[in-house]
Formats: sequence, C-alpha cells, structure tokens
Amino acid sequence: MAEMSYRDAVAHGIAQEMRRDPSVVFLGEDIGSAGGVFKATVGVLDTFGRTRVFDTPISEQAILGAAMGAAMTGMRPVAEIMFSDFFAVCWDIVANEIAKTRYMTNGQVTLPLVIRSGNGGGSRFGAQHSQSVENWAMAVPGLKVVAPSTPKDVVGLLAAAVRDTDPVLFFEQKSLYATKGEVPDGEIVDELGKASVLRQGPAATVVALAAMVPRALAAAERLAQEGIEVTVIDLRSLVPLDVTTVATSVARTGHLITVEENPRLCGWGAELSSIIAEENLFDLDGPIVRVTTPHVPLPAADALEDAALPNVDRIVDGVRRSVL
Amino acid sequence: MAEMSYRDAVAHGIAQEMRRDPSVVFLGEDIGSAGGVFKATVGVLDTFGRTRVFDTPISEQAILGAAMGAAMTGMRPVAEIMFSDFFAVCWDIVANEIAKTRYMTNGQVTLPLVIRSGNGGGSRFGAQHSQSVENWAMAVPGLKVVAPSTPKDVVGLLAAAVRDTDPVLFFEQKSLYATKGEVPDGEIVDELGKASVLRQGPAATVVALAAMVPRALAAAERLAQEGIEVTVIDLRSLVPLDVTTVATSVARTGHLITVEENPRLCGWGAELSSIIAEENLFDLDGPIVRVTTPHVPLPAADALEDAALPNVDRIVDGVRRSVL
Amino acid sequence: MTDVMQPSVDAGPPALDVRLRLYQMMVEMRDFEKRAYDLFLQGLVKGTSHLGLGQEAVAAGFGAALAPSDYTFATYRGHNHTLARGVPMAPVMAELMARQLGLMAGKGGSMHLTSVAHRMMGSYAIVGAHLTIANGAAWSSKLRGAPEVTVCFFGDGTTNIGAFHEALNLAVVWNLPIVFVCENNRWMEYTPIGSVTAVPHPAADRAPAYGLPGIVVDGNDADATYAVAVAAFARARGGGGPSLVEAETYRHGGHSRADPGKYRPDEEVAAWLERDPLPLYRQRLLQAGVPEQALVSIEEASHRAIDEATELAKASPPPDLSLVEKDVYADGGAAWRR
Amino acid sequence: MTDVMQPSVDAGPPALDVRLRLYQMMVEMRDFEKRAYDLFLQGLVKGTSHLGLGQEAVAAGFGAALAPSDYTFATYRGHNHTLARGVPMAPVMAELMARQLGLMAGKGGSMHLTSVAHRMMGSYAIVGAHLTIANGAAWSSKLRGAPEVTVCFFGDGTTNIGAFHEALNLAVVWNLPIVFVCENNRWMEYTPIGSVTAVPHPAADRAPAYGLPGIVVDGNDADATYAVAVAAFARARGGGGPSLVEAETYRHGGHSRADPGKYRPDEEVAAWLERDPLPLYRQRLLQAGVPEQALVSIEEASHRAIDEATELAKASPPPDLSLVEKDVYADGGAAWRR
Ligand SMILES: Cc1ncc(C[n+]2csc(CCOP(=O)(O)OP(=O)(O)O)c2C)c(N)n1
Ligand SMILES: Cc1ncc(C[n+]2csc(CCOP(=O)(O)OP(=O)(O)O)c2C)c(N)n1
Ligand SMILES: [Mg+2]
Ligand SMILES: [Mg+2]
Repeated sequence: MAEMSYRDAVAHGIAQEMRRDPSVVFLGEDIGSAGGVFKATVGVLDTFGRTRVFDTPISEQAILGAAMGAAMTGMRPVAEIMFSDFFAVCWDIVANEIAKTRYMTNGQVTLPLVIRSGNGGGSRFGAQHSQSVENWAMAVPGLKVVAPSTPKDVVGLLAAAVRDTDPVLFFEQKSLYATKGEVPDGEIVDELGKASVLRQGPAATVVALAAMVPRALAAAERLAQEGIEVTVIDLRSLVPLDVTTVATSVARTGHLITVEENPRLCGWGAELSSIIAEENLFDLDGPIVRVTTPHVPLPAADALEDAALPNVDRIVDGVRRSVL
Repeated sequence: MAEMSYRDAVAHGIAQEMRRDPSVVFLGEDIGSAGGVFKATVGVLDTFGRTRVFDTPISEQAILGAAMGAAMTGMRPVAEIMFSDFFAVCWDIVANEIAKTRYMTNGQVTLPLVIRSGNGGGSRFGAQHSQSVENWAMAVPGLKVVAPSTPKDVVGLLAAAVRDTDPVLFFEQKSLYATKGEVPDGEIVDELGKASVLRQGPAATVVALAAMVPRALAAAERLAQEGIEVTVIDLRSLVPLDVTTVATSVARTGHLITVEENPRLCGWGAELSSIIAEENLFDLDGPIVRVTTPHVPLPAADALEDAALPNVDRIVDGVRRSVL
Repeated sequence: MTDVMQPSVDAGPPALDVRLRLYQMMVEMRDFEKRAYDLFLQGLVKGTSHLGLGQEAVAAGFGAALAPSDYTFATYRGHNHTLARGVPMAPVMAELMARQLGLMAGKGGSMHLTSVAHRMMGSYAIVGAHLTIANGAAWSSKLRGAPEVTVCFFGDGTTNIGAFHEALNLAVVWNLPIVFVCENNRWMEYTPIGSVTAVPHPAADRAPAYGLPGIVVDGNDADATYAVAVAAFARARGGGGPSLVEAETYRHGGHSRADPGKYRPDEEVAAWLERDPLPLYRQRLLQAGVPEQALVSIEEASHRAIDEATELAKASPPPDLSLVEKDVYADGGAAWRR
Repeated sequence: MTDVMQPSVDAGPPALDVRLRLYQMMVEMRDFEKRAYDLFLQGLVKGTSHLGLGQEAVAAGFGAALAPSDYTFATYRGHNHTLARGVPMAPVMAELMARQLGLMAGKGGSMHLTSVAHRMMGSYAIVGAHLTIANGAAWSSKLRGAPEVTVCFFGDGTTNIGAFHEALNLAVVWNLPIVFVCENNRWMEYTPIGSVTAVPHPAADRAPAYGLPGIVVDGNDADATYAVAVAAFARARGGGGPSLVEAETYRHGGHSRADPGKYRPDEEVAAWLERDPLPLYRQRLLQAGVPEQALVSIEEASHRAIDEATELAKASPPPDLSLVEKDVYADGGAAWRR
C-alpha cells in the first residue's frame, strides 16, 4: 500500500499493463518524451522505449484510426486524446467506426483498445478545454465508458479496460489529477460495470461520478451533521451501467439524486433518472433531483467556473429538494 | 393550400427564405446541380444561381467553418450535412466552435446559421448512414435543435430557423421525405420551441418526434379502438424544449410515454422523462416509459432494421406498460 | 504544379498466368456487378449499393499483387475489392440481398463488406475515415514484425477531407508498409472532382506534401495497375514506406443504385466506355496469342459462378431477428447494464 | 521536395513611419507578454496562457499591413495578434486576470481573445478549426463585395490536422481573399515539429498541394514579414486568391504558463535568442539613422501603457456571477426550455 496521486496512478496503471502484455502499445500527442501535458504518463517512454510508446502529430483522427486498425489486427493499443473536448475532432472514428464495426461485421472484428482522455472543468481553461463529455460516449452504442474517482480505481479500472475485448473510453478527471489516495501494492485489476457504495444512509441515494464523488461525500458529511444520513454511490462506469446497485439503494431510500459535471441536457443523470422512473417509480418517495452544470459552455474565469460547476451547497440543496 | 412532399417542402422553405433575404446563402455537397442526394433541394440552384448556392468539396469541417465565419460577418448561411451521421466528422465545428462562440465572446459574436441534415433510419443504409443524432446536438449548450414531422412544419420551422439569430440544427427525417401533406399558400413562418398537441386523450401522454410522430398517431388510433384515448404531442423542437406543453398534459393524464428513434441511452426521451420525474413526479400514476431503438448500431437488412426501430406495436405496448 | 510520375512498366507485361488471373478477376467482378444491378431492378437488392462497373482493372491489378496475409481496406464501392480477396460470390450477393447467408448476415449491408478470414478488413462508408484505420493495420504489421502490406482504396473526392491528410502524413512519419490507391473516377457523387479541388490530380499532386512521389497510372489497364501494385508493395515490404497511387478510371453507371448518372456529359461517358477495361484486356490477351477458348472458358465459369451464387443467395432466408441485439460487444450481446 | 520560394523584398524597406509603427507594436507586445508572465508568477493570471514572446515580428508585420476593416483570426497564442489590431492592453490583461473589465468579462479567458469591434474575430483553442472559420469570413467579404481581407494565424503543428487541409483546399477552390500564416516556431507543445511531419517545411512544402507557391519568410524580421504581408494582402484584395505563408520563428518561453520549456536543446534556444526580433530591429533602425531618442520614447510610452493597463485590470472586480447564465443564446440568456 502506497500513497499515490491520481496523476501518477495513470502512469502506474499503463506500466502495469504494458509490462504484462507486449501487445499493449501507447500513442498520443506529447505522451512520450514529455510525459503527457498533465504529466500523467511520466516514465512510460523511459521504461518501454520507442517501440511501444509513440508521440504523434496533432492528428486525432489518425491517432484513433491507427489504434483501431492495430486493435483489429492483434494489438491492444492505448491511445490518448489529450483533452476530452478534442473528441469532437475525431468523433467519427469513435462513434462511427470504433463503436460500430464489431456489430456491422457480425462479430468478425474485435477492438480491444482504450482511449484515455483528460475530462472536465475546474482548471480555468475555458469552454474548449473543460468539458465533461462522458455522456457523448454513453449515447453511442458499442462503447464502454469508465470514469474513476480515486487513484486506486484509476489503476484497477485502467487494467480492466486494457484487458477488456471491447473499446473502452477512459475519462480521467483533470481536476482530480492532483488528488491522492492509497493504492495497494502489486497488480490491481478491477471490474468494469460495478458501482461502489461509499457511504450508507437511509435518507436518500446520491449517485456521483469522477470529480463529483468527493463533493457528494462532502455533502453527505454536511447532511449527516443535520441528521440526514444518505447513501453515496460512485458509479465508476457508465457502460456497463450498474443499474442494480442504484435501484437496490433507491428501493431502500426512496430518493435519488444524481450529481454530474455534464451540462444540463442529456447527461448520464438523465439516463439514470429515466431508468428509475420507468422501472422503480413506485419506490420513489420524492422527486428525482439532478444536480448538473447548467446548460452553458464553461466560462474561463475562476469565479464564474466555480459558480457553474456543481458544488457541495448545490448537492445538499438537491438532497433537500428530494427528501422534503 | 397545396399538397407537397416533405422533400419538396425543404426546397420550398429554402427558396422562401432566400427570396426574402439576400444574405441567405446555401452550401453543401451535391446540393446545387444535383439538387441534393435526397432531391430535397431541386431547383434552388436554378432559381438563385451560383452566387447564392455553393456545391462544396467533401470537406464537412470546411463547410461548417465557412458557414460559421460567414454568419459572424453578416451572412445567414444555410449549410447541409448530407447525412446526420457525418456530423461526427465536423463535430468540433458544431460543438466546440459554433455552439460556444457567442458565450465565450460575452455576446460579441452572433451566429445566425442553419445546418440541415438527413437524419434517421428506415432506408436500409446501414449503421453509418441511419443514425438519429438529434440528441448529440441537444447535449451541447448553445445550439437550437429542430426536427419537423410534416411538410408544413418543414417550411414553417425552416423559416423560423433561418430567421433565428442563433445557430439551429435542422434535422430532416429521411424516412419522411416521401410523405405528403398540405402546405398553406404564401409565406409560412412558424415558431421554434412550440410542441403541437395532435390528439387529445385522458389516458396517457405520448410524446414523439419526426418519424415517430405518425407511428405514435397510429398507436393512438389502435389504442382508441380498445377505448384507451391518449394524447399525442409532436415535440417539433428539442431546444427550445416545450416542457410546459408536456408537463401540462402529464398533469392531466398521469402517464408519460416518449417515442424516439435514438438508441436507448441519453436520448431526448431520457431528458424529458427526468424533467418530469424531477418537477412533476406526483402527477404520475404510472411509470414513465421510453420507447426507443435498442442500444445498438442500426443493422442494414430490412428485416433487422424494422425490428430495431420503434414501431406501432412497441408504442402500444409502452402505453400499456404505463397505464396498467 | 508538381510533375506527375508515370510509373515505368519497362519490366514488360506480367506473366501469362497472372494475366489470365487478372482477366478472370475482372470478368467475375463484371458479372457480379451486372447481376447486382439486375437484382436491384428486380427489387431483390435492398438498401443502397455502389457498383464498381468500369473500375475492375484497379481492383484486379492490386488484388492480384497481394499476398494472402496482406490487408485490404475499401470503401462502400468495395464489391470488386472484396471479390479480389477471394471472398466467394454467394455471401457477398446475399449481403446485398439482406439474407442470413450474407457475409455479415445482413448486419452491415453492401457498404460494409468485410471478411477478416480473407484479410478483407472492411468497407467503410464515411469518406476518408478508413485511411486512418488502414494505417493502424500497417502499423500493427510493423509492430509485430510481420511481412504484411496494407492496401487502402478510396475515391478522388476523398482527397479533400481532413482524414486523408492526417493519414498520409502519419503513414510517412511512421514509415508504414501501406499503399494508398486513389481510384480517380472523376466524379464524387454528382459533382465533378475538378470543380472542387485545388489541383488537377487530386491525389498525385498532393503526394509531395507528404514527401512522396506523385504516381498516376492508367486505371483501366490491368497490366499497368498490376505493375504499379507490384512495385509499391515491394517498396512497402522492403521497409521503403508508403506509396500514394492515383489510378485514372471511370464508373460506367451512377454513383449508387438510385442514380442513373445522367449528369455526366454524353461524350465523356462514351469516351470512357470505349476504354472499358474488359474488352481492352481481352483484345490484348488475344493479340498476345492467348487462344480465345481460354478466355471463353473463364467467362463461362464466371457466368456459372454468378448464377450459382445468385441461387444460393435467393434461397437464403432473411436474417434471424435475434441478430439485432447480437455482437454489439465482444461477449456477443448488447447488454449495456448490470 | 518542393522548392521553397523566398519572397523578394526588392521593394526596399518599408517607409520610416511604418518601421516606427512596427517597432512600437513589437515593444508593446513584448511588454505585455512580459507583464503577463510576471502576473502569472504572482498568481494573478489565472488558468492557462500561451505567450508570444519571440514571435512579435510576425504579429507586427502582418498586423501593420492590415486595413481596419480586415479580419484577424488567431489561436490561443493570440495576445500579440489582438494587440496588433489596436485592442487596448487593459481589457486584454483583465481577461487574463479573469476580471469584469476583461475583453469578454472573463468568459473566454486568454485562449479566446476576441474583439469584434476591432475585427479581431477570435482566438481559437482547438488546433486547426479556425482556418475553416476564417475562410467563412473571407467568403462573406467576397459575397458582400467588400474589399476586406482575412488573415489567419496558426502554428506549425496545426499543419498536420485535417481541418488545415480542408480549409486550404476550399480557400483556393473558392478563390477567397485570405492569407494563412503559419508561425513555425519549431515546436508543438513539447514535441518538435520535425519529428512528426513528413516534409521539412510543414506549411510551405504543402502549398503546392493546393496549387499555391511555397512562401517562407524570416519571421523574426519585421521588415520581411511586413513586405510579405503587403504582397499577400494585395493579391487577396485584387482577386488573386489565398496565400499560405510560413514564417520561421521561435517562442522564447515554454508552450504555456505551466511549461518552462526545458525540453529544447540549450544551443537551439541560445541561437534563437540571439535572433530576438526586438533588439535586431532596434539595431537596424538605429543603423538606418533613426535617433535613439525616438525609440526610447516608444519604449517609455509602452512601459507606461502596460503599467496603467495592469493597474486598471487589478482594480477590476471578478466578473458578476450572473454572467454564468448569460449569452448562451442571442436573446442574452441561457433558457433552453419553455
Ligand atoms: C464524410 C462523408 N461525407 C459525405 C459522404 C457522402 N458520400 C458518399 S460517397 C461520396 C462521394 C465520394 O466520392 P469519391 O471519393 O470520388 O468516391 P467514388 O464514390 O467516386 O468511388 C459522398 C460525398 C460520406 N459518405 N462521408
Ligand atoms: C485538436 C487539438 N489537438 C490538440 C490540442 C492541444 N494543443 C494545444 S496547442 C498544441 C500545439 C500546437 O502547436 P502549433 O500549431 O505549432 O502552435 P504553437 O503552440 O507552437 O503556437 C496542442 C497539441 C488542441 N488544442 N487541439
Ligand atoms: Mg470518385
Ligand atoms: Mg509551434
């Protein structure tokens, strides 16, 4: 067991998998010599050399196309899209090619690849470098979608993603890179599609993802001081989606609050809410409240960005609106 | 009043606006000489000539970039993205540039432009030419999103879109191009963000969009024969979203069923469902049922595609599941 | 403007067995596409389809030069390229007809023909994307140290989309064993390439932008395409890196099944029909002393093959509806939840 | 490899008033960027920022040649280009400091400087996209029959992304009044352009792919950039269509505020610091007989201006929180529902 930053856990996880499996190769912009613009892949090039680690031109379509073609033919590439906003310049390769090819070929093609990306706001980078777009991926059939909230989950879920035979989009929340946590020694392999129940409480079920998890926990703490004990679930993965864990909890608490960085419309919170409203409506004792960023691009100024992103106050408020 | 196909209504609507306003220009692939691959813009080039109508290379980013730059500087471009699947190759221009620029510039830049696109399945074109992606657009703050279901609405909503000072994504459902309807003579201008109540009934509220509207109406007809009278609402526009009309109806009927071509996860149906589950939960007497395409890419074979898309049986079934 | 290199075909014509093989491939492609067109008229080919009638000499020349372990990537106009890899006619036709027997059981359709067993790695329907994916296969060969080459076909219109540029640059930077083949048939869908392109040779004039020589070949001459293919594949296999070849050709019909192709000047069509690669090649083989009977028996065998394939495809039922929710994920299913 | 054309600057140096203006612009840019760096060290510049230190001669040369009604499009490394359009220092600095006084009241940040009133049509942070948008402005000028020219700046790394290719081709096909300026500072973020590009001159060697001449200019020589700009703008204004110019230059610091730039070889940095455009130009003006006092007063005025701007920006409060939900739509609000 060692304390490690979320940032370092990325390099650790990649190295673990590259060491294990020689078919794992790693490509992206500035990932090699520079160790990544977020310094999340420092040391990987030194350890594995230029036959396994590839600095690319600024050509996101070419990066993901290369990953896809290599995955079709025996490799297990890990590609980086530096900021998840840049998925927009290569969305065709993700949504039309990678997501659909197994299906279109009636299962002939298998695409064991991982696309890592720095996701989310809080860094004052402005509207084109701050988006949370994991919901874009969730909306496209054929992709798996993962978003860890702790260093330990980074390592374990990254390992699971690399070993998975399907394409996995792996969202690293930029605002978490500097956070730290304990990571067990030795090889860690987690499982995709299992939510974590981080805190148990009968009053409500609060479901969060990535950077919203610590905020949801802080909100739970605050509510506990008022005697409102809530359950907090870290979803960890959007596809597969652990509906069972959420539904089971809602059956107990009667209240669901989702907390997401996505802008208001069509986020994963809407999906989860609508599943419960369809399948578990009569378990509900109060409205399903979604706490989200408002439906706006993210502003750059610190004061404005902080006001836009969900915070502890708004989560506490959301819980109150449901349980009242 | 004249009968007109949905297809012809497109050309009619474009011509109406180009005649009215010389700053409206029209660009896209094969839209001019060929009259569009769906023959939806036949005659526009002949009427307005090559100083207003522009056949482009296969360069979707360049097409939308040109539209954006022109809109910033005094023009009102109407651009075509031939199949809405191709938004994936120019998603950056849509989601990162067009959607965000007004906000990022603190309102300095105005982008009065329309992007028309052939959307949806039913044509046996396979997974890369059949998607319904209006939910992709809805998920991005800064865009308006419209999807007409009748020839009359094509003309009226297209006019409203062209006159709107915001960027509007205008989804033409391919499977509706051959359908016909009455279109009033003279200039028609509709309003964005107003749903149409097409049928009134106390048993449930069925909300549909585009090609799902006629199917929802057929399902309502079938249910009526069993004595179940439902309300059918054509949403017509996703942004602005006419929550009021839907919520008002749900308050009366106690049941909401959404019918969408989108694949299962994060469609507009989920958004609408979650809004009602948050704001009108106690109006509900039964689960909110979403009828969608399953979360799969669309298969090409007619038998498979028909089995995948929502049909009258599944809508009838969805209503039954809610009202029982 | 860049000088365009005509490849030297000084090596003389291919060996006779290769030439007969080239002829056979072209005849089979022609028979297949003509039958596909007939079946479309009969309402039996569903959805869309994009015929390669007139462009057979490109598919045959490059196809014949491939080794079995090499990879092919093609576009929606990929029937010829699929047959060129030895994929039997019946499952290809059955795919066009949306039958269970189809190469992908109807799930992909005519635009997505794929047979991994034949190293036909797919037909792609988004213009340009597959150039980047083909790079990946070539990169993988290099990573695995396998002596495989990748060939990637695409149209003239594809040279103006961003993915083309990204793919060509990366292929050169990584020195990949890949050959890009632009089938310049002068038209995109309904728009002539010349009207929307900054240079006369949409591919060859761009080759220098990637440090490559501009190669133009007569795409209606199977000997020429074969010679260029052999040279480019040898270069790739020898570690010499990518090539970009522009093959000048013409599609005899419209862009896709719904299109009669009437927008093209009559004289242009007539001129190209006179340069139809099949009669040209037949004539050349006869002149080279091949007995006509040899050609006739190739033709008859092909006619029999397409008839049999048609019957097999017709006899196949529509795909089982359970396929709708199969193979979204590698576990064989479509389950996105737990 | 394409021969690269050096533009002829036979016309002789620009007039003295232009040269003094060029010097003044460069001094102001330099002062601004140095101050931005200091304020970053003091924790007062928030978020990221990408300084143009060392690249002033490009922004000044092209900026000075623009007419007031011409349009500028730039990247996140756009401070210099914004100042070059006459945008006052205070709102620019305030934007970097996330204050209400900011050019966009803090909503855009340093990467998105825009002042439509000054025809500074935006700084864009997605590599490549703005080349296509700049085309749109140039197209609009043409449609409106207005004698405006558009200039679009971008980096060397941008030449490998698809949007570059699409934009250049369309600009030529539509014969747009636009000048694309590649500021080749040899590095992308932390990767040298040469290691990921198929040709030595990432922009100029690609020009022929769009039927354009390859133009390389010394980007650290303000007289040279000005001369090239005048020629290219005249061509565009005269209906001669687009130009693609590659200006060779260097950034003195790291890519962005977090980056000390240590990955670059010491000798490389040293060599380029010796070719710092400011002392070079100062020296040249002195040699041309400009009295030193003229230069000193330009420098002093600039120092005063940046001090004043800094104070103004510091005095401004953070933006009003109501701005979060303002101006998503043209009605001024963020209402997506009715
Ligand atoms: C990104 C994208 N844009 C547009 C289309 C529609 N489209 C399909 S084929 C085609 C023409 C392609 O022309 P070319 O590359 O010359 O190939 P050809 O059909 O002539 O073989 C177009 C525009 C598409 N499939 N993908
Ligand atoms: C599509 C996209 N990919 C990657 C990035 C991240 N990024 C920002 S600047 C940059 C380097 C750009 O290099 P260059 O074009 O040479 O411009 P310079 O920074 O040197 O001025 C990269 C990779 C981005 N903003 N957009
Ligand atoms: Mg073509
Ligand atoms: Mg650079």
